[in-house]
Amino acid sequence: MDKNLQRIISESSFESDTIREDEGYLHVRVSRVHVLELLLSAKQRFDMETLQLISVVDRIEDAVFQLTWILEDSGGTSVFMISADYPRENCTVPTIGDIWPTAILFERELHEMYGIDFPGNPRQNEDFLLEDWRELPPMRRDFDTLEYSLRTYGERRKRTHTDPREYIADSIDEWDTPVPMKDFER
Amino acid sequence: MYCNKLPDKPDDRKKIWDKVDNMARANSLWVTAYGTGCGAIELRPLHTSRFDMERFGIAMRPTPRQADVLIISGYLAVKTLKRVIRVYEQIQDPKYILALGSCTINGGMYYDSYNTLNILDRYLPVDVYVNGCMPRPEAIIDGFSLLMSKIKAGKADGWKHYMENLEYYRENQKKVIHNWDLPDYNW
Amino acid sequence: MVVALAVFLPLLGAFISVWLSRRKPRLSVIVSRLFLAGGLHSTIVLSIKLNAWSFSDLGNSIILRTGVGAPPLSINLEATGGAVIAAIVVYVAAILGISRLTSRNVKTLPLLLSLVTASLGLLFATDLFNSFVFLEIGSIITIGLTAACRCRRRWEVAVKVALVSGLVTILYLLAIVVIYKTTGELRFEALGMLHGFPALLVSGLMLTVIMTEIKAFPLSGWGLDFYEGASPGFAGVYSATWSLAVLMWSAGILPRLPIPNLQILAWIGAGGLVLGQFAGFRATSPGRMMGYSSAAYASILLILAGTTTGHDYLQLTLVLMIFAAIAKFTVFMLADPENENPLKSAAGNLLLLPILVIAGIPPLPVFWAKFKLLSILAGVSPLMLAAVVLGLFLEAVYLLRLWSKRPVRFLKNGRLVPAVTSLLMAAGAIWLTAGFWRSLSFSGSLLSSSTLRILFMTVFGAGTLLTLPGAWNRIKGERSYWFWMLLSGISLTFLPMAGNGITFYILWEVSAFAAVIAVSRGSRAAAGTFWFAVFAAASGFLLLASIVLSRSMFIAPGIPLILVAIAALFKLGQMGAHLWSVRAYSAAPATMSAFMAGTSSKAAVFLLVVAALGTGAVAMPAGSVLAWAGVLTALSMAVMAALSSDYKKVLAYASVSQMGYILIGLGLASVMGWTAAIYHTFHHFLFKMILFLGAAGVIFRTGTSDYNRLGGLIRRMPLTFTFTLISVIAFAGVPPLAGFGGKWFLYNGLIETGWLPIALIAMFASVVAFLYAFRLLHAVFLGQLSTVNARVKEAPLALLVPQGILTAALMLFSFRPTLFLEHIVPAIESLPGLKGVAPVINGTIVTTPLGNWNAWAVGMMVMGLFGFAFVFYWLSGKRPKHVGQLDIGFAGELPPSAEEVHYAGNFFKPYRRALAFLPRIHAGKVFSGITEVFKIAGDSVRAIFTGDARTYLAHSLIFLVIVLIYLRGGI
Amino acid sequence: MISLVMSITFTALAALVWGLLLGGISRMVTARIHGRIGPRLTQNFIDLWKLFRKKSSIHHGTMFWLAPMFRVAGAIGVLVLVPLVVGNTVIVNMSFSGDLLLVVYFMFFGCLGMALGAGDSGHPYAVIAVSRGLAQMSSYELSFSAVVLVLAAGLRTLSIEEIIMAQQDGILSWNLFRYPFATAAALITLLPMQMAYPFSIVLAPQEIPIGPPTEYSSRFLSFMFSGRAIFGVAKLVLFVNLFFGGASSWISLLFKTFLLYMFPIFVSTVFPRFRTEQSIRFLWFVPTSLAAIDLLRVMI
Repeated sequence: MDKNLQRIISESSFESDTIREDEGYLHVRVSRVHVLELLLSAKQRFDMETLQLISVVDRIEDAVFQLTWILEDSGGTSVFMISADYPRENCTVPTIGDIWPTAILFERELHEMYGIDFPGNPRQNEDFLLEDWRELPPMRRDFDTLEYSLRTYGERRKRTHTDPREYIADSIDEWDTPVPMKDFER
Repeated sequence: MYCNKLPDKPDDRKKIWDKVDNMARANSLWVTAYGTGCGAIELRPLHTSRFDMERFGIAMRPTPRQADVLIISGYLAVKTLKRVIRVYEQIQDPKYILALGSCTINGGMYYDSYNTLNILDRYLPVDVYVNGCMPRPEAIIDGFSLLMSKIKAGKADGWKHYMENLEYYRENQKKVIHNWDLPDYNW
Repeated sequence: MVVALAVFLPLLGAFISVWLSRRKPRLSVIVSRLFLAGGLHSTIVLSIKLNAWSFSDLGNSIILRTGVGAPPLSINLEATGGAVIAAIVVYVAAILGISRLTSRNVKTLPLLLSLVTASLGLLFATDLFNSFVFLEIGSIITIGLTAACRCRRRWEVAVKVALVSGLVTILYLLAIVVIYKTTGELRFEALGMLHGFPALLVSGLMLTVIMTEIKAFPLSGWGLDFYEGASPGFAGVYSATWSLAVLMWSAGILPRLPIPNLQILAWIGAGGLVLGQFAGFRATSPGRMMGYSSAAYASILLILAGTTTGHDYLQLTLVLMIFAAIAKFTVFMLADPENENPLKSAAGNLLLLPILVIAGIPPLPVFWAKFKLLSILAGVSPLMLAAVVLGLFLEAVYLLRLWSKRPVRFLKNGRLVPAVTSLLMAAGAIWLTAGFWRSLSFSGSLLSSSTLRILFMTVFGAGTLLTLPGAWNRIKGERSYWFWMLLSGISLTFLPMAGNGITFYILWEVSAFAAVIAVSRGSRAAAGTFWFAVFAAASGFLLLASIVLSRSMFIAPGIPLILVAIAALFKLGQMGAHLWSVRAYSAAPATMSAFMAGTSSKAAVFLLVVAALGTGAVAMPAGSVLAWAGVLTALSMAVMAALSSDYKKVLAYASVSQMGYILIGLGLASVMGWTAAIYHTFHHFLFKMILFLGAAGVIFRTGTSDYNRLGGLIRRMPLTFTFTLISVIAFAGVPPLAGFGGKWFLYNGLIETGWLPIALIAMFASVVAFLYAFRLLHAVFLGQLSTVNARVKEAPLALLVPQGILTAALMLFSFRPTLFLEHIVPAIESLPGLKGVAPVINGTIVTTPLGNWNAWAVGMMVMGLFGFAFVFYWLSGKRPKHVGQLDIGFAGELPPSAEEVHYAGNFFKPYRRALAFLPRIHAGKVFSGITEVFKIAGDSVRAIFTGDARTYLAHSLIFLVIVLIYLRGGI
Repeated sequence: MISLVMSITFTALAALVWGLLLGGISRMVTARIHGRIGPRLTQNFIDLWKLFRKKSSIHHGTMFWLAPMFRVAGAIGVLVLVPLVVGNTVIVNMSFSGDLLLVVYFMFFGCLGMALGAGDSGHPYAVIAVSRGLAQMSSYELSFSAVVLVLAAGLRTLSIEEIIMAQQDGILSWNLFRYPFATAAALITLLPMQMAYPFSIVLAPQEIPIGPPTEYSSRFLSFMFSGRAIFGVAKLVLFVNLFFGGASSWISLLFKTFLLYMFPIFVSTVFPRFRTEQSIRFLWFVPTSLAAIDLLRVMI
């Protein structure tokens, strides 16, 4: 692995355990108090120009969200990933929108899909994909999508015949007016 | 700004023209394809010289105002449902819906997704289902021929049905679409 | 006795007020007013005794001898008629100016009074030494009054004046010595008795003295600084008292100078006029402008002295000088460098009258003098005429700039001055017009065919009447302009009745400048007014020059015809001159632009028709030039109209481009072409009036003329839309409406004559007309109604009714054009010098050698088919259902907002792209380039006025030397 | 009067049928060129009938209402202003009451109405299409006016009858051979007139959904269809009269129009679409310079 990435950790004043390192690749885990400092120094001193992604793993067993910031330098030669754990319950993470403007978008998505709060992100309350979602954020693992789907969108009546030919035959019989489903629901 | 009243109900009185009209309608189906999901890609081959759908008088129309058939293809998310409703209501009577692909019909492989509709005909009257994931162009043509024979038989009146139980459909639609910012009538 | 009173009452008053002003200042003012009034009274008595008011015999006089013995030992005065009238002006100016002058300190009062005495003395003086005395008194008082202030600038000016008048004194004394030595006389007649070297010397000296005193061009430097530096109040009084006196005195001296041929004076004057006005072109402060214009008048005095004699001379000098003095006095009383926008203040328009007087716009008094002068010059030498006309034009330009740009304040307690002086000028105007009345003629003999005369009068009169009601509902920021519009319209209406050039010219100029004033009262006027005024002045001077050049008939062939053609093109606002038309049309109040585009632009057509007929120019190759100019205008303006996105601008471009077709028709010089031209003139009047009145309604209701902020108004203003639609279809030339006829005749004529390229471009232009026609309809009336305009009401009746009338006429003539043609075609056939065959009218069918056109049948057919289609649709099924304006197939989305969905701006983008290979030629740039050239010339001339008194002395001396050398005929 | 009305009705109906048939033929031919089977011959009739019998329809305002009537009236008007068959005294319609200039300018009547309707529909795409269409029209009218001038100045007449009469002696007296360059220019301008392919920037379904009639539905659309069919026939007849010696009998009229109609089809099936400014420039320069050659020949 190249000097640059090496220096990032060696010159940082706090301990961090390396998860995986490789040629031009370094993934470290730090405690969440140091994340901002590390990101800043990576941007300013070690020219990690681009923020590729902020990814989240919902580690419900440890009751934490593991956030990972994936950085890349301007040459695209070395990738630097920082992971940190945050408690799941009303989880708040400092925004880095002022360091990498891209982050504003990523954080909006995370806010919508996981309910993570990024105080200071100007646009995090706008809709990202869902329009006016009222339930638990759908990507959290404690959200039961099947239950929600059945509750909200109902369940299509199961087929009565197993033999395709018959099924098609009597479905063809249902030419005349498509009866509203309320008659079928039981 | 928007239209604010229903179009008057279609009269069901039998006319001498009806046979001719149905023949004509069946033989010139103008399609506006609402390709929300993967399904749209299967429609393209229909133009090609291999499955030439123009020989049935089927033509693509880029604007709902001039179309007869609305093809809803691929899985239907809540977000897209809103647009589909507006497009459908902007089509002039008589109009038909052809639901293309399993996802469209019953959520298909996304049956347990948090934003895919499972039962399309709670929200819009479907005249013909073309099942499969994805159905081949032949299947689509088969669906069209089915629709044609329905029209000829004068039984493809989902639009009439939609108009009659509009309250029911609206209720269902508003149940899933929380921020209902459409005008009440999109005709 | 009366003379004595007239002259010396002020002096007496001066002594008394010296004594009073210490103790009772207010009383002293009153007393001195009383004395001035007494003087005024006695001068009036004098003038009546001399019956000077007829302006006919200004020669006779009353002599007053004072003291013992004969002059020069005693003062003795001779009150001639002219001098007395000038004296009255002096008194009036003094009485009016006294308050403004002595408001700061009363101590200047005696000085003022004695200045009056000095002026009268100079006016009445009969011999050189007396006049020397008065000159001395006058210049000393001038110095005193200039310096009567604690500020340094005034002191500097005073010093300059002192130095110059010192030099003048020396030269003048020298001259007197020489004269007295050789002749033993000092009466003015003594000048006549000189011969040989003394005559040479004296005339050189006197010429220098006089030109320095009257501030004629090369020696006018100190005058400029004086007018700029002195307080406006004093400068005004000075120009109306002292400098008037000096001018009249010099007018008395100049013809008596013992110079072999006096014409040299005229040449000096002419050269000085041109150069001096070039120099003035760049002037900025009102005072300096006035200085330049006074230099102009000095030069005119020289020209008069050089070219005219006897009675003409007295009359012209008197009229020019006194009215110029009054006007200048008024300007100084109004002008004041603290205020911002003259067009917003009433004073701005009060300023206009004196400026028009100075610039010599008919029928104001100075004009008559200038006209007479020019017609005399036309006899002397065309070159001098050209120089003088150019000089006068430049003067008019910077004076108009003074009006349209210079800050002007409406003084407290200053209402009296402009009122009185305006009365005086108006009185003079009436007086002189009455005097010249017999030279006017309203026989209408300029245009032989009475039908065409009636047609044009109908157009002008109807246009005026129909636009007038609209002038009463004005948008915010516009001030009442109906009077000026009416004035302009009336003078236009009488235009076809004019019987000779001068009448025509007067009506023309009156209508033009009334229009200028009306435009200047619009809300966005400042942009358009100045260029409009300049082009109006230019075309006016061109017309005037050509009229005086061709004395006998209205317009002579050759140079005058070319001048007139250029004048007419300026008036039409052809390509190049469209600068003013487009700016003025879009800046003027909406109804006013309707009047200008629809009605008063036809005056130029009338001028062209008359000129072409009068000179037989219709047979000349000039026609093809005209046609090319027309067709290029038609095309370029149409493209401009299609690409610009302001309602009124588009209409302006459109009307200019339509004028192009008329030019082509006239240029064809065939019966067919002229039929096309006249037909199009009339119908262009109809539909352009409708369009502009519609625009007036829209702008009046919505308050904007920007395409991007209009739209969907058909829902709010259905009637306006209907009228606009009809007139748009008409001028786009789509059958069955009237516009097609004009094009049909035009192409017939063009093909008949064989001008195919012109025909091709004209056809192309007429198709480009569709672009802006549709864009206009769409951007304003169709498309999405923006939420801002969701509540606007239909246009007011005052605009709708005229539109209705015009539309009815348009429809009538669309379906039955023969009603119109069967009168017009014979009239045109009867005109002399037109070649080609006339269209044959048979019932409703018009037949030309090439084709036929049955408007009635076509119209009926279209109506029938349309009605059939409509009825068929109506019967063939259910009514369609009306949906809201945002219910459009928008890919399932809701349209964001009406404004975003309305597509109006940058409409023909592909067209712009396709045109990209053309170079961008901008008329504005061209004209500003010309202005630059003028300015550079002006700067190079102005370089001699360094503002240093010594250079001015040097000027005088150098001039003296040159004159002497010239008179001696070489070294 | 009655006979006039009858003959106009007959002409209009015949033109409608013929126009729809030609449309069907063109669709079949296009399909065959693509290697497809293509629709039936009567497909356009079926479409027309379906549109005409649709149960509901909407409108956006007055001009939206009137536009289809403008279209139909304009189309029939052009048709009846043009003489159909030489020497036929029964069906002369209105051809006596106007000359070539009238016809050329009257062609704009329908287009203008169409454009107004599109504008009133308030759909931005419709208006974009109109702006394209007008720009293109103004540019092909340049060359078409040149052609008109060539004919008028060359034959010293503007009336269409006389233009036809001048071509009666022998095939070589056709303007096709007399003014070949002008004819070529006219044929090029026929393409944008018929909205054939390199110039089909107005109804460009891929960019602006179907152009001006975007908002038009059911019966309105059926009117526009019939109007377009009739207008197409009228243009063909006009071209036949101007360049191909007119028609001596109904058969030859049908035959000539049919052949002439094939030309845009063949061109449009093998060409992609111009961008608007490309099309404008092409129409400014290429056909105009072609026509200019004959114009010079006529002037000299």
